[in-house]
Amino acid sequence: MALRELNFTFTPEDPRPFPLGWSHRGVVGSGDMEVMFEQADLGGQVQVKVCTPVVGFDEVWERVLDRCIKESQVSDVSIEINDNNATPVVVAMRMRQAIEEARKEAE
Amino acid sequence: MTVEVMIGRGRDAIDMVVDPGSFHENQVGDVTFPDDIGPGAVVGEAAIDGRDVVVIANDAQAFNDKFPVVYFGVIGLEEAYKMAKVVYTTIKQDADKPVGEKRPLVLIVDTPGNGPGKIEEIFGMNKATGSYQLALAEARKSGHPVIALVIGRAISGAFLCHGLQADHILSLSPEFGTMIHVMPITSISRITKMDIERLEELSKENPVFAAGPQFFYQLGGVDELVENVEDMRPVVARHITEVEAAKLAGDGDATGPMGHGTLGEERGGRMMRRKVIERMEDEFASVAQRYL
Amino acid sequence: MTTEPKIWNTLERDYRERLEAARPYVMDGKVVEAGDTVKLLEAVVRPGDKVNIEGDNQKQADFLAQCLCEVDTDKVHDLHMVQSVLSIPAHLDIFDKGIAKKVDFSFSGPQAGRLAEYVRDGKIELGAIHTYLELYGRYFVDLTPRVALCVGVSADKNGNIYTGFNTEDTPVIAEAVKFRQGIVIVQVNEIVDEVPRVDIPGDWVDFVIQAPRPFYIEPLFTRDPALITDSQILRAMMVIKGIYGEYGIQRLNHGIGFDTAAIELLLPTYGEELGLKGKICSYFVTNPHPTLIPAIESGWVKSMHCFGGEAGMAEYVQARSDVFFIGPDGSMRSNRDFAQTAGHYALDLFIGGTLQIDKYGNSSTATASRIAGFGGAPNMGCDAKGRRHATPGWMKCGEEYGMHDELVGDLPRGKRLVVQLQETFREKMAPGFVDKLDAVALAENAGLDLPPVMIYSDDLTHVVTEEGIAYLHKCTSMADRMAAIRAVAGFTEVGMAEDPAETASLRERGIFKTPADLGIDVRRANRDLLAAKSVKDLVNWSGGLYNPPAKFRNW
Amino acid sequence: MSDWKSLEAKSFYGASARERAIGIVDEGTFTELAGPQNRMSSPHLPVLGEAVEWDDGCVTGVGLIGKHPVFVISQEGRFIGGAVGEVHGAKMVGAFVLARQMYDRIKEEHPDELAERLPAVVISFETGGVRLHEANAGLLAHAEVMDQIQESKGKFPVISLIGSKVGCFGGMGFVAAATDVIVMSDLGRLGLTGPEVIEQEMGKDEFDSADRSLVYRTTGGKHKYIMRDANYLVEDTLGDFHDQLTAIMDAPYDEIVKCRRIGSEELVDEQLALAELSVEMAPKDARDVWAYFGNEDVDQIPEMTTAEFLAVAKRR
Repeated sequence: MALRELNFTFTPEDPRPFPLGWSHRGVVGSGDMEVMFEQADLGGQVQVKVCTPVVGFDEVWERVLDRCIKESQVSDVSIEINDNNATPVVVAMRMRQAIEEARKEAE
Repeated sequence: MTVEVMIGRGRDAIDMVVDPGSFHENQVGDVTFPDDIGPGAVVGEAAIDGRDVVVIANDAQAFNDKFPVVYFGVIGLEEAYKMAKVVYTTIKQDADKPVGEKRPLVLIVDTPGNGPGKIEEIFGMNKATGSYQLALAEARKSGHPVIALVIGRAISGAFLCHGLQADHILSLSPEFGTMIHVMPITSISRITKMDIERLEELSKENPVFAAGPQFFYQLGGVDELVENVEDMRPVVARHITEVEAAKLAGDGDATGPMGHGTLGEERGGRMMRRKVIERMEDEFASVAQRYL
Repeated sequence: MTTEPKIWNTLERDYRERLEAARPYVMDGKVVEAGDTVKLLEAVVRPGDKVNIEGDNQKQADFLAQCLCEVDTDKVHDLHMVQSVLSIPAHLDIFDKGIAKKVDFSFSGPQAGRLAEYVRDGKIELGAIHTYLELYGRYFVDLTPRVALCVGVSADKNGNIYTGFNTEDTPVIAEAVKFRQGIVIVQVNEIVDEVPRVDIPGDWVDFVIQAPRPFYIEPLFTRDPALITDSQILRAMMVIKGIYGEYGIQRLNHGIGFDTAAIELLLPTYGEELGLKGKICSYFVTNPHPTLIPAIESGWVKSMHCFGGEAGMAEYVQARSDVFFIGPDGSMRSNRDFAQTAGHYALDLFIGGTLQIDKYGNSSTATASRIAGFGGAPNMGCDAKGRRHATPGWMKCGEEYGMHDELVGDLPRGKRLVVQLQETFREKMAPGFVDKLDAVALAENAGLDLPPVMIYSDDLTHVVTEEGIAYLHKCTSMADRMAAIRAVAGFTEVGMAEDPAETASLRERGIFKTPADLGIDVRRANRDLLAAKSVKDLVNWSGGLYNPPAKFRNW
Repeated sequence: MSDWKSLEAKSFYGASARERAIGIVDEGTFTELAGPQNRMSSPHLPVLGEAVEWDDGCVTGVGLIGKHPVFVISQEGRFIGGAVGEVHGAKMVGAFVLARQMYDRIKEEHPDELAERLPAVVISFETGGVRLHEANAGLLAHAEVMDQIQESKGKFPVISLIGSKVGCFGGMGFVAAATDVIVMSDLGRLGLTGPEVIEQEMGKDEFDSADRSLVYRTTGGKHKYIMRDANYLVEDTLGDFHDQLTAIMDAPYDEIVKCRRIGSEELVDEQLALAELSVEMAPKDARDVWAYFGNEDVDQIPEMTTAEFLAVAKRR
C-alpha cells in the first residue's frame, strides 16, 4: 500500500563519471517518472534509489537499470527515481535521454 | 443531554448567537438590501452583548426560483454577490472608525456547495465566490473582526467562500453532525481507488483527508470546537474580543488563513508548510541581488 | 407411379406470404411508419428464422435492433442471428428476452463481457466466431439470413437506398438475402423524393422506415494526436525505416490504434526526411483515418479505398476525389467486402496492434472473460495463398523467407508482410508477451472449439517493439522464431528468458535489429516529430474540411 | 529544454510546468526556488501509496521581465491533475511572500524606479483545485492564497496564465478570478465546477460532459474573453504568453488593475447585474450569450483562429 523504496548498486566495467553536478528530468505523470542524477564519489559505482507504488517488479527494475548503466557506462552518480507506474520502456527512454543530454550539455 | 442538531437551521442559529430580537434582516446601517435577491443568504445587522455586528448566514430552507441549482444552503451567483456586497457596505460605513470600533462580521456557516449549474459556469460562478472571499479578506485586513461559526455543513469550495477567510473559525463539535470536508471518504475512496476501511483506519492518524471538524481543528483550520449550542454566543463574543486584541496589537497574520497555518503546525497537523516557505526565502536570499 | 409434383419455389411462396402479412403497414410505395415497425417485424419474421441486424464496428441499424427487442415473443422467438457484430445493448437484449437463441457473428467489442456471460449461462447458443469475409462467404452458403434489418442515410419511396459514405456491409447483406427470396428492411435517416445516388437498388429492398433518430455511428478510427506517446513514436520510426523503407511498401492497410496513427503522422516529417516519399505508402486500403490527413495533404497518398466512413471526414474525403473512391454524386463509397478482399490479395502489408503475443508468435486480443471476436483483422493479417502477382516488397519478403526451400523448393514465391506492433508492457504493467494466450483460457471457460487467435504465428512476419524489430519470416525453425520473439519481448517473462549470445547471433543474421542497428537516434523519438500534435492541427491541415465529432473538439 | 528560444515557439498547452516557468520570463533569467533537489515532496502521499514528485506538482521561482522581478508559480497537470496539497499550496504562498518582500525592498532601495522595477506574481494554472489525498490541507492552502492575493492589492500585480491541458477549475478557479489580470489561449479553460459534476447535477441531456465542444463553449478562452473574464486572448505558444506578460508589465500599475473583474463594491454591482441579466436572457448555451453581446455567426466562433476571432469578437 505505502510507497516502496528499492535500492540498487551497479559497477560499470568502463566507468564514465556523470559529467554534471546534478541533472533532473521528467514528470511524475501516470505511467511516467522523474529522475535526479547527482554526482557522487562512489569509486566508479552507481547507486540507484527508486520510489514506486508498484509491487512485484523488483527484478525487472534491477534488469532495466542494469542495462541502462551497461549501455551508458555512467558512473559516480547517485540516481533517484520517483516512479508512477512507468513501464520499462519509459524508464529506459527517460534514463537514456537524461544521460545523453547531460553529456551533451557538459561538452 | 440531548444534542440539538443545527443542520439546516441557519436562521435559528442567528437568533441563538445574537442578542434576542436584535437581528434586522437586510439592514446594514442605512442600507437596505432587496429581499428578492439571493434568498439562500441571510444578511443583516444585530448585536452581541449590546455591540453591533453584521451577520451573514445560509438559509437551507430557501429556494432561489431564478437559479434552480440553488437550494438547501447552496451559495449561488446572487447569494455570493449579495454576501460580498454586505461586506463592502460594512467596510465603507466603518471606514472612518478606528480598529476596535469597526463592526465585527459574524458568519454562520451551513452550506453544501457553490452553484453547480450550466448558467453558473457560463456567467462565472468562480467570480462570485471569489468576490466574497476578497471582500472578507479586505474587511479582515482593514480591522473588522471576522468570526465564522460552522453549525452544519461546511463543504469544500463553499467553506472556502463562506468561512475560511475569517479571522477565527469555530465549529460545533462532531456530535452535532457538523460536516467539514472536501469530499466524503466514500467519494475519496472511489476516486483514489483505495479501500474505505483502509482510508478510515489511516484517517485516525492522518487528518489531512478525513471528514470532520475535529480534523480541521488538528490542521489549524478550526480555532475552537463548541460543545454546546448554548455556548455559541459566549464563544463567538470571546473570539471577537480576542481577534480585536490581535488587530489592535497590529499582528495581521496572527489570525485569518495565515494564522491558521501557524496554528496547524502548533497542533502538529501541517508540518511542511512553514519549512517550504522558509526554504524559498533562504534560496531566494542567495540570488535576490540578481533581481534587484 | 405418380407422385405429387415437387414444389421448387417454397422460398418464393413463403416470401409472398410474408409480404402479404405486412401489407397493412405499408403506406406509400415501400414506406412503413416508424411507429408500425414492431408490428411489421412480427408480420415478416417467423420463429427460427435466420435474421441479420446490420451493424459493424461503425454504423448500426440501431432503431430496427431496438424494435426487434420489442416484438411479442409468442409470435417471434428462437431466432438465429447471423450478423457482423454484437455491439449495442439491443443485440444482446434479444437473447435476454428469448427472441433469439443462437448466434453466428464476427465481432462483439463493448458487449464482449456480457456475451461471455450469456454463453456460459446457456442464454446464447454460439455458432462460430468468424472473420468478416468468412461470415460474408457463409451468407452465400449455409448462413443466408431470411430477413435483413439494414441501415442507410436516405431512401425514396421505391426503396432505393443511399448509404452515404458509410456503405460498409449493406451491399453484401442485401445481395445475399434478396437473391434467396428473403426480406430486406432498411432504416434510414430520411425519406426523400430522390436519393443522391443509388447504393442499393429499390428492387432489392422490401420496406423502408424513417427512424426517429439518425442511426448510431461510432467514430472508431479517430485518434487524438495529443495522446500519442514517445514510445509509439519510436516504434513508428522503426516501422518507417526498418520495414516500409526496407521493403519499399507501396500498398498497405493500417489497423486501428495509436501506433498506426503515429506512423501516419510521421510520414510527412520523418518519412520525408528519409527521402521515402513516393517510394512507400502510395496506396492504402484503410478507413479514412483523420491522422492520415497530413500525409494526404503532403502528397504521399495516391489512392485510398475504405471499409467504411469515419465521423467528420465526409467533407474532406469529398474534396479529395483524386485520392478516394467517389461516386457520381460526389460523395465517397466504401465497401467492407471489397476492402477485405483487397486486404487479402492486393496489399503487400498489414500492420496493427494487439494485446498479447505468445512465445511462438501467435497473437490475440481476447481476455479470459470476454468474447470479443475478430472483425477483419485476421483477413488483413494473413498471407493469402491465392495471390499470384508480384510486387517488390512481396518478392523481397518471399526471398528472405527462411522456410521457403523446405516448403516450396527452388521456385520463387513472394510473401505478404504481416506486422504486429507491440508495447512490451501496457498500462499497469500488463505484459504484451505471454507464455500462454488468455484466448486459451477463454476457449476453456466459454466452451469454444478453437481459441480465438487473431493472427497465427505462421502468418506473422514482423514484430516491432521498443526493443527493436524481429524479422520472424527469416527464421528457419520454430526454435529460431521463439528466440527472436524473446529478443523483442523486453523485460516481460518471455523476454527475461532471453539468451544474450543467441540474441547476438540473431542480430548478425539480421533477424533482430535494435533501433541503433537501424540507425535510429532514440533521443529524437518525441512528439516534436509529429506532423500534427492535436485534433485542431488535423483540422488546420485539412483546410477546415475535417469536422471532428464533439468529443474530440478541444475548442 | 534548456534552449529558451526553441521553448518560445513551443505550444503552451503541451508544455510542462517547468518549461512554462522558464519560457514566460526573459531569456536565462529564471531561477527555480524549492526545486526538485530540495526533495520537498508531499508527506501525505506515500502513506496512501501514491507516487510523489519532488516539486509536488508546482514549480516556483523567480525571473525577470525587463527589470521587473517576476515570481512564478507553475502547476503541473500531469502530476495528480495539478491538484493542490500542503506543499504545493505552501509554494504558492511562498511566491507571494517573496514578492511582497521584494516590493518592500525595491521601495526602500530604488524608490524612484518602483514603477519599472515593480514585482509581480504570475501563476500558470493547470489544476482541478484541491488534491483529494490531502484534501483538508489543500483546502486551507487555497484560503491562504486568496489571503495573499488580497494582501498584494495596492502593491504589485498578480497575473493568471491559463492555457494548459487540465485548465483551471475548482478552488483555483476563484483564485484565478481574484487575480488582477487573466491571460488565456483559446485552449485554456476556466471555471469552478468541472463538467462531470455539472452533468451529475443537471443530467446528460442538459450538460453532456463528454461533449468537449460544449465544455469549451462554456469555459474556454474565447468565451471567457467575450465575457471579459479573460482580459487577453493569445496564441498558444510560450512566446505569445511571454510577450503578453511583457506588454502588461510595461503598463502602469493603475492601468493594470483596471483589468480586475471582482474585488471592489463597484465590480460586485457590475457582476450582480450580469447575474440578473442571465435570468432575463436564460441562455441554453454560451452561443446565446455571444449572440446577445452582438456576435454574428456564433456557430463559427469555435472554428475561428485566435486572430480571426479577435478581429470580430464583440465583448460584454
